[in-house]
Amino acid sequence: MDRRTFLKIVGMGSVSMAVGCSPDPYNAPRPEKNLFSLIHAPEDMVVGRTSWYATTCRECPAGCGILAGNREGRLIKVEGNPLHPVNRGKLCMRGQAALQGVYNPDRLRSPYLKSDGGWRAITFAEAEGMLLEKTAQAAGSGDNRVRMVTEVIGDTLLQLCTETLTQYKSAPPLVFEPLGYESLKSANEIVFGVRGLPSYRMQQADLLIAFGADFLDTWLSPVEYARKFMQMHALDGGGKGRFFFVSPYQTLTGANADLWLDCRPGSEAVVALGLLREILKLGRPTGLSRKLRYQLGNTASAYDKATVSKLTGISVQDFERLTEALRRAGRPLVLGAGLGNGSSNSLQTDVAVNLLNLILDPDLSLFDFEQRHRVEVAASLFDVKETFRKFAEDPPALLLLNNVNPVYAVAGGGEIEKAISNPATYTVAFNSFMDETSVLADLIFPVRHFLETWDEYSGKQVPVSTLQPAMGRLTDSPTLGDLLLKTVDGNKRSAEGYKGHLVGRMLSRADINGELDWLKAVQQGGIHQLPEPKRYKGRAGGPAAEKIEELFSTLAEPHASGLTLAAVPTVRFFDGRGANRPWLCEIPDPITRVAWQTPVMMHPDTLKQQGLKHGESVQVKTDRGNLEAPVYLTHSVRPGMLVMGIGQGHTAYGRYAEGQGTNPLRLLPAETDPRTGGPHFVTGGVQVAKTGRKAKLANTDGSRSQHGRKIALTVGLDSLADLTKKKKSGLTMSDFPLVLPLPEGYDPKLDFYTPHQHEGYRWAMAVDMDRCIGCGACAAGCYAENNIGIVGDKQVMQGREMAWLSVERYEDPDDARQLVFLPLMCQHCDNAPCESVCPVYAPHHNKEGMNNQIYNRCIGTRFCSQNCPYKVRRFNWFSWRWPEPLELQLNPNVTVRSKGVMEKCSFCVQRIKQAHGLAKDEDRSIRDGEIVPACVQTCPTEALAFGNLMDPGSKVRKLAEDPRAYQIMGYLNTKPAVFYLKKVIQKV
Amino acid sequence: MATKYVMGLFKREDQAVAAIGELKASSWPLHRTHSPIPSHKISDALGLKDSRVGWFTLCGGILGFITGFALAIFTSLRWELIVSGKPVVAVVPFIIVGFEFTILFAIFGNLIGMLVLSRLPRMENLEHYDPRCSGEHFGILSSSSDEDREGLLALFARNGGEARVFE
Amino acid sequence: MGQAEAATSFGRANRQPMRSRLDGSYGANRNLPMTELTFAKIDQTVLDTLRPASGRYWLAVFLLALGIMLGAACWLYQIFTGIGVAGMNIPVAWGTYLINFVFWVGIAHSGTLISAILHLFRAGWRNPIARAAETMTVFAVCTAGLFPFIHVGRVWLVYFMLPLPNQRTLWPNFQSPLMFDVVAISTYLTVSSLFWYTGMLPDLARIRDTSDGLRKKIFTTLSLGWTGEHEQWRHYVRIYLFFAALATPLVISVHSVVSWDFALGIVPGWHTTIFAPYFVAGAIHSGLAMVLTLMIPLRKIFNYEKIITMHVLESVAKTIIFTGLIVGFAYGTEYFIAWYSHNTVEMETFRWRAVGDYAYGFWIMVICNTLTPLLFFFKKIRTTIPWLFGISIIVNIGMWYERFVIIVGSVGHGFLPNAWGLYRPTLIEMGIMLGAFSLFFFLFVLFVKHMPSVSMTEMKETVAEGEGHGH
Amino acid sequence: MQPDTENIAMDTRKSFWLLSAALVAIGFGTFAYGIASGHPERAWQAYLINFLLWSAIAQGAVLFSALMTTTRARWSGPLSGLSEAFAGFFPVSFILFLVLFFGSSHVFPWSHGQDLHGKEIWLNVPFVFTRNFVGLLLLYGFGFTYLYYAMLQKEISPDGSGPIRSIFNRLQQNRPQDPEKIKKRKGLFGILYLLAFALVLSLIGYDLVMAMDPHWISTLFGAYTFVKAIYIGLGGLIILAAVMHLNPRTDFRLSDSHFHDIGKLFFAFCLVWADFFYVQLVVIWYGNIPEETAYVIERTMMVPWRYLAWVTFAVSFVLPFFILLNRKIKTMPQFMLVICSVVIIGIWLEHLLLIGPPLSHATLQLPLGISDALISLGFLGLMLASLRFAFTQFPELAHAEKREVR
Repeated sequence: MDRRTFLKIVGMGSVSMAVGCSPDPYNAPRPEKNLFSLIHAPEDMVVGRTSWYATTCRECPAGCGILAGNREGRLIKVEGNPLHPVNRGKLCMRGQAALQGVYNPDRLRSPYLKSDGGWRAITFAEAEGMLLEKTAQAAGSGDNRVRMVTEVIGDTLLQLCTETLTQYKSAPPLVFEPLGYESLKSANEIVFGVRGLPSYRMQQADLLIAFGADFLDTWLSPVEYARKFMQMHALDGGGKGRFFFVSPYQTLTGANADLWLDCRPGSEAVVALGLLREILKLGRPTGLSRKLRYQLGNTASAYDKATVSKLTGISVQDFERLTEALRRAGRPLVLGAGLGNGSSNSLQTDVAVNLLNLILDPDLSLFDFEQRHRVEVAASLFDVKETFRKFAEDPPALLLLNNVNPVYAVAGGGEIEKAISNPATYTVAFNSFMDETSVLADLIFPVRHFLETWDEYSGKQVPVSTLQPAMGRLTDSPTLGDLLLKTVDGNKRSAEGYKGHLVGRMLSRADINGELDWLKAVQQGGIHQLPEPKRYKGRAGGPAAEKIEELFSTLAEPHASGLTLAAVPTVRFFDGRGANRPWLCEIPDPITRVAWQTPVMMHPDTLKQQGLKHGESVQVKTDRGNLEAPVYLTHSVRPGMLVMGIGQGHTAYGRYAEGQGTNPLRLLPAETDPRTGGPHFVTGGVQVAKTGRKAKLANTDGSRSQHGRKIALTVGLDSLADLTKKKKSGLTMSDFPLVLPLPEGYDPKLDFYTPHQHEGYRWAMAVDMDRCIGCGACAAGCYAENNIGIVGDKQVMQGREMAWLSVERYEDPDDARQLVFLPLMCQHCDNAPCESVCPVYAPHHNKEGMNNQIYNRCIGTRFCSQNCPYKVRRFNWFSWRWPEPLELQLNPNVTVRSKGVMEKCSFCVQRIKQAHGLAKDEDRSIRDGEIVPACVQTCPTEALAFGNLMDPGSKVRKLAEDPRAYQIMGYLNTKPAVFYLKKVIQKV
Repeated sequence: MATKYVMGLFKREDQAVAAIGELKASSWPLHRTHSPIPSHKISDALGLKDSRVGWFTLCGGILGFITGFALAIFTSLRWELIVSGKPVVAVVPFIIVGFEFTILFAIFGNLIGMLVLSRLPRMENLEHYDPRCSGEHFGILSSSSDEDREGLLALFARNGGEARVFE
Repeated sequence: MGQAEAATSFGRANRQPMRSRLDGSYGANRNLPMTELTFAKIDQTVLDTLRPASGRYWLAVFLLALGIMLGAACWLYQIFTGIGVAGMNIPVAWGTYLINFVFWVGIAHSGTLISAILHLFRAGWRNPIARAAETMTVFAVCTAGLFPFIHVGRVWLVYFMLPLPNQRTLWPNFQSPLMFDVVAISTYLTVSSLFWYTGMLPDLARIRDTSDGLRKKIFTTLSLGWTGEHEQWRHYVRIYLFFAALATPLVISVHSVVSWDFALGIVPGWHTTIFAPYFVAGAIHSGLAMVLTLMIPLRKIFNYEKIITMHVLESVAKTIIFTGLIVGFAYGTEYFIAWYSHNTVEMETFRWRAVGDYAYGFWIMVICNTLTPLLFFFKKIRTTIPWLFGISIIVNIGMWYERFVIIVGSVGHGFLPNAWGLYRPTLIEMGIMLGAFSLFFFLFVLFVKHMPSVSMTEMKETVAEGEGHGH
Repeated sequence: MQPDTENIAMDTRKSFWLLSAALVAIGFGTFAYGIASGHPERAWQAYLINFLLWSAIAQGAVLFSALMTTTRARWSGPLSGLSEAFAGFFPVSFILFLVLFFGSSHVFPWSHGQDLHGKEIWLNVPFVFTRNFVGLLLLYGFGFTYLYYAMLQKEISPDGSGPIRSIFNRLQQNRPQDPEKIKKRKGLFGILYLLAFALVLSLIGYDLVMAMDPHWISTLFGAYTFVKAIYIGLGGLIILAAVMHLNPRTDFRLSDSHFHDIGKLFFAFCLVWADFFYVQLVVIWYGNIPEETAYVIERTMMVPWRYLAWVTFAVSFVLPFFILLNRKIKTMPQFMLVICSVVIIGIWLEHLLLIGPPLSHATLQLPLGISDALISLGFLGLMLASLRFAFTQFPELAHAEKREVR
């Protein structure tokens, strides 16, 4: 949607919603039983039309801008805010799943008070009374009696917290984030003198080297970096940027690299030093002091090719390819360690990486020190643990926890548990869920979900990005802001409430001046003009040489032998907060295609050496503990490496999280890194033991090999030209030409059937597999838009997942380590085999070429699915359930299917119909790009395009005519309307 | 002067045939013959012509063929839905429908033909009928007035059959 | 007498082609021990079977009824919970329900084959078993007909498949193989039932004439006043001939149609032109086996040894060899062409069939259907009751697995490897399957005790023919 | 017999030989001319078609006898004898096959080094010839052995002249005494012939017809080929029977019912042939997969072949079907004579339809002319001669089969 239409839609939202949802839950009338009643509905609510409210995503600290769609008072869909500089209208699957935070059936409706072991529901009034009383008491009992631990929150709210605590003569709140980037921050401090997290102008780079930084999964701001990465890496004028990934395991990010160097765990620093050595040899001018230069030379000189290769297990050739690329690169950018491999050497890695960047480009033009990632405010894990340990010595009277779950997320957080459950401390958890931490608290005080509140949160320092209630409230819960205001100096400010406070502060900070500004800001989801980028003025001569020397002298030996376990945050669950969102559980992991479970990924060699089989259940042991998990064979990890995803294995946190998968953090050492204070996500000395049990994997894939079939195709960058040269003509799978699902696609020599006309439009989709990073956001968007049922792990094992669109993962025939992601949905064939076999016309061809599925007509013979070569049809084996209040999210424009009915991707026909209506009103034909299916809308890398194939100017038509375009199994003459563009493999 | 029905019952086909011959020559009427099995010898003796039931079958078949195709074509033309890009009126597959209907209606014609021509069901048949005729006896039904009954009985006896007089 | 007799008989026959010369003429029946059989003996043997039944009989009936109950219960549970209680999934969305459907339709075929095709081909040995075979057909079709209902996801809407006028003028899609099924199977059920009933008329009359009381009343109605009058026979023999002549192409078409449920799809392993004849042969194969399975006990219990002679069973056995070979030929051809085509998908499908997850099914199929019947080449074996019975059971099993291999073994391994999947039947499916078998045997057991399970008339004709050739 | 009839018989025999010799001369003259002239491929095309057609007739006709024996059907009567006479063509057909080798470059379009996608293993001239050679050898071997025992069973006199007959008589010296044994052997080789028939004709169908377009496949094609063979085999048999029945000079007479029965069987196979045709068509039509459709579309929907297709269908199915529905017709030899001839011509055209396109692709003109007719006459001559030869060797064949004792 272009900026203008967007503003039109959003324009009517915001303000009146502000009226609609009074900030004060008590003075305002109780929330309606129905989210809206026709008696007093917000005046901007037009029944049957979605009003979009701009706000900001809080599913992770990145802070993407979102538009929340509201239908009849119900929030039914969130999409990216096109104006927002961070995500430019795109969202990841976690952002899509924010809805299931609001509507989560396990969300607490009222405060719970722990009384003799059990929980007692109390009213908010009571709870608030108790809170005030407790704070008063605590404050009375001396200094620092009231302590607060909060997640990363917006500046305004953080200030307010501090203010409040100061008032109680207590230290400011401790900001806790499980993924705190301690090592990166320390490295930045050491090298750039900035203890912060600058953002990167990745899109301007021509070479990208990441030492594990998984910026497509979770690292800092995945949606933003996915976009920027694709800007530099997508095929553009016959060339594309190069990307090397140095890590013992792939992750989604590594899977998108041109070359993945699987170094030994902990040896990333060695590679980086090796590179340093090579670069220094070039003798380019660097901004470094002679001393440092000399000293670096010394340190690095030890790491010649051979040594690097010996220490890291990377072949000399691969290392040379890396150095060669770096030497030739014009605007290289090197990224440090990822979250997952925060190993004992991660600081050295990050420092070496920073030095590399500094040497390669002394004025760091690809760094942005203005736009720093907000997550930098988080305290280091060491501080967190330290704080809690101190609590053991003198327990505070009152401990406030704002939406944090350290008990789950901190490896070996025994002291935390102790502190929280310490009777001497009265713990209040501001949390909407009974998670591992809040169950230990004395009072659970649900605060409002971010989609229901006024606030301000900026993923980066500037610009401001605002939050507004996108719907009426489901519960009576107040916002944290309002609560705090109540406790701060009486009711002076609480009268106008947190919203007032917020506006006031923004005015005082001159973010806005005047009501109009404010409205504009709220309407657009913030103030998005970026300030002029400043040049980096580092301290002359770079960091202090001694520090560097000392640092590298203590480089730990990489884990050479034995098994090493890495626990990595995943694109689905992040640090674990995603685990209670059914969509995130149901959508399988991009690499393993396993849903609902936490398999332990191992290399075939490891399996052989350990005598294990894929899919059997093993015990993974470390000195910290052990757990049982299914083995998953993959080439995406290096031999000797065990990789598990963080996020599952909750003992509390609701029906979808509890008992699903396992939590590898339990196996990690409790100690934090002495230098950075960061956690260790990698640990050596791991044993695996057979259990003899066969674990049934809940995987959605059959075979990951293509068995010599032409399905997920790749083309070498160098052989791109040949594609245009040789036109295919033949009858077999290998040489069948591409045929358009249009009359001209019919060849009287091959088709028994005469071509049929379409009425003005022939909808089609193009999938650029070179742009697809496999993040699965499209799938999540599809689940949200089309009311797709959640079947649970048992049914997934049975092969009954319902995903209309699933990003299939294939291994490249030439190299099993090279994965190819293939978003697969209904191909809307012109000769769809599914149609004619149905005895009741349930699937048939409509006038615009789409393959309709008429649910009311379907009697469930399932012949269509049998005959579908792409197996993209899904059957309702049961009537799937949406536990209260999840059903409120259901899209009223899409039928909810009941048992015994076949369903499949409809190209979001409801959106097409809407566009038809609009075009009819304005008496015009539908414009190209006007219809945006949910998957296309949210794709961070714009791999998907949708449009009218009959319009020669349309994007999709142009893509269909791209020499890379092909149709899956085209030789069956189904004439699919989904075109795939071959992934471009470049040898680096 | 009471005429009574007389049935001659024979254990052997050829006896019956002979008796029929005599009876035809004689003045006594030959009402009908019953037999447990179809016997061409007897039909020869009776000089029956070919059954015309085949025409019913044929008509049924033709009607069925038309019906089958008509149904398929009519129904597909109601909405003209395109499936798998196939023509809306797809002759090749419709042949199957046409065929099945042909058989079905032909059979109906066949059955109706028989019922009509041999006037079934009809319970009056069971008057002047001897149950043994469905067993092992060939029955020949004739009738006679009281005085010349002896002759008729004799005729049956002569051909090795027993006679039954229906009172 | 030889030539002359024959000549005249031909001459006669042509003026009046009657059943009598259509079956068993030219002494095709000479292996039957005519000499021992008389009309009276035949009647007596058959009518004896209608005597009041023993307690053991009713116990059997009761047990079978229980089986049906179980099946019905499972089905109800499935209807209310969802088809998911069965083991099917994507990609294998068709499971035991359709396997059983095809299996029972197959069984249904030999009935008509025996009474119609062999009737045309004048194989005299068909007469003693024709009735039982036709009965088997009718009941098998009924059983088969149930499975589509059990199979569909929304059985309560199954009437959508009937061409019922409605105000939205929504009609079924006559291009769909499943609609071919609807038409073909219903036609087949109608025709075979009528064929069966018409064939029974004279026998019903016989029972009417030999019974009294209620039974007489019932059979009087059933026999429509049949008296064996020549006006009746005259038309009867004609229509019976037409029945046979029409039923034969029907049988072939019906199982061809069933085969097209698969062959018209493009699924590798389904989309092959040989399917129609291959399925017809397979159907007859399984049907004949089932005939043996049924006849052997029947013969024992009802002392039909004189009527259903060893020669009859032997002839069935020989035919089984023949059909077995055809089926084997089809298996071979499929593999050869799959290889010859050098189409990677086809090749993989058939490779997987033989060595993949369902290899056991494949080998059961090959061994039971093609290799085991070859034992019938030995006279010793095909004339020993236990062997006959055993092998007939084995073939039944083999044919069930053939359908398993075709249905599950093909879609499980389709075009896109990412969608490959496996399927295992659940207890519910087993229960329903048990119910179906119970239903079939329930009906059959009821029939044989209350209706003539051997056609007295046709037997008499056979005897008469034997005498006609006077020896 | 009177002497004058004897003479008449003499002359007729002579004239008959002359006739067939003439036919053969014409036929192969034309063929030779065709080879020599500009278009050898046309000559070879006609040759291949006729080889397939006439061999099929012979094989199919003999099958009738074997079938009757195996099914123990007693109604065949004297027909079995006639059908066995067709074995006389076996050696001829075998030689004709060997000759085919010289035209391999013309009759195998795939042998011109086009990409066969790995099918070269199966489709290469030496292998194709060897396996079909062996196949025919087996088929005819079984055929003759079967006939040998059939003859023995007929208990014909050990005298009689003629090369083959004398061989037979010599063999007859050490015949097994027990008639049961003979019957058994006859039965066994009957079955073997049936099996060989199914397999070998499928093989020929795949190799000499289907492989003409090496990229096209149809699993049923083999079965289709041998069903076709039975169809025209019966046709040939009926023609022979009719001719001899109508020919006053033979003492061979057949009852109406025999004509009726064989007529019905012919009718049945007419249906089966049509069924097998439709069965392939519907599957390919419904699938609409180019690998399969291209072949069918070229022949049924493209100029010029589509006309030929319709003619073929009309002549070899529609016509006989509607005519043979009538019972009376079947009992009239003269009618059956015509119908069967028409059908055989129809199948000749059908062969052309299958083989023609790849041999003369991108033509708008049907590759059909007088030369084809003449060449076919040559084969007809061969067939007549071989039949005649068979009867001179074994006059018993022309008599109603002797009924075995019960």
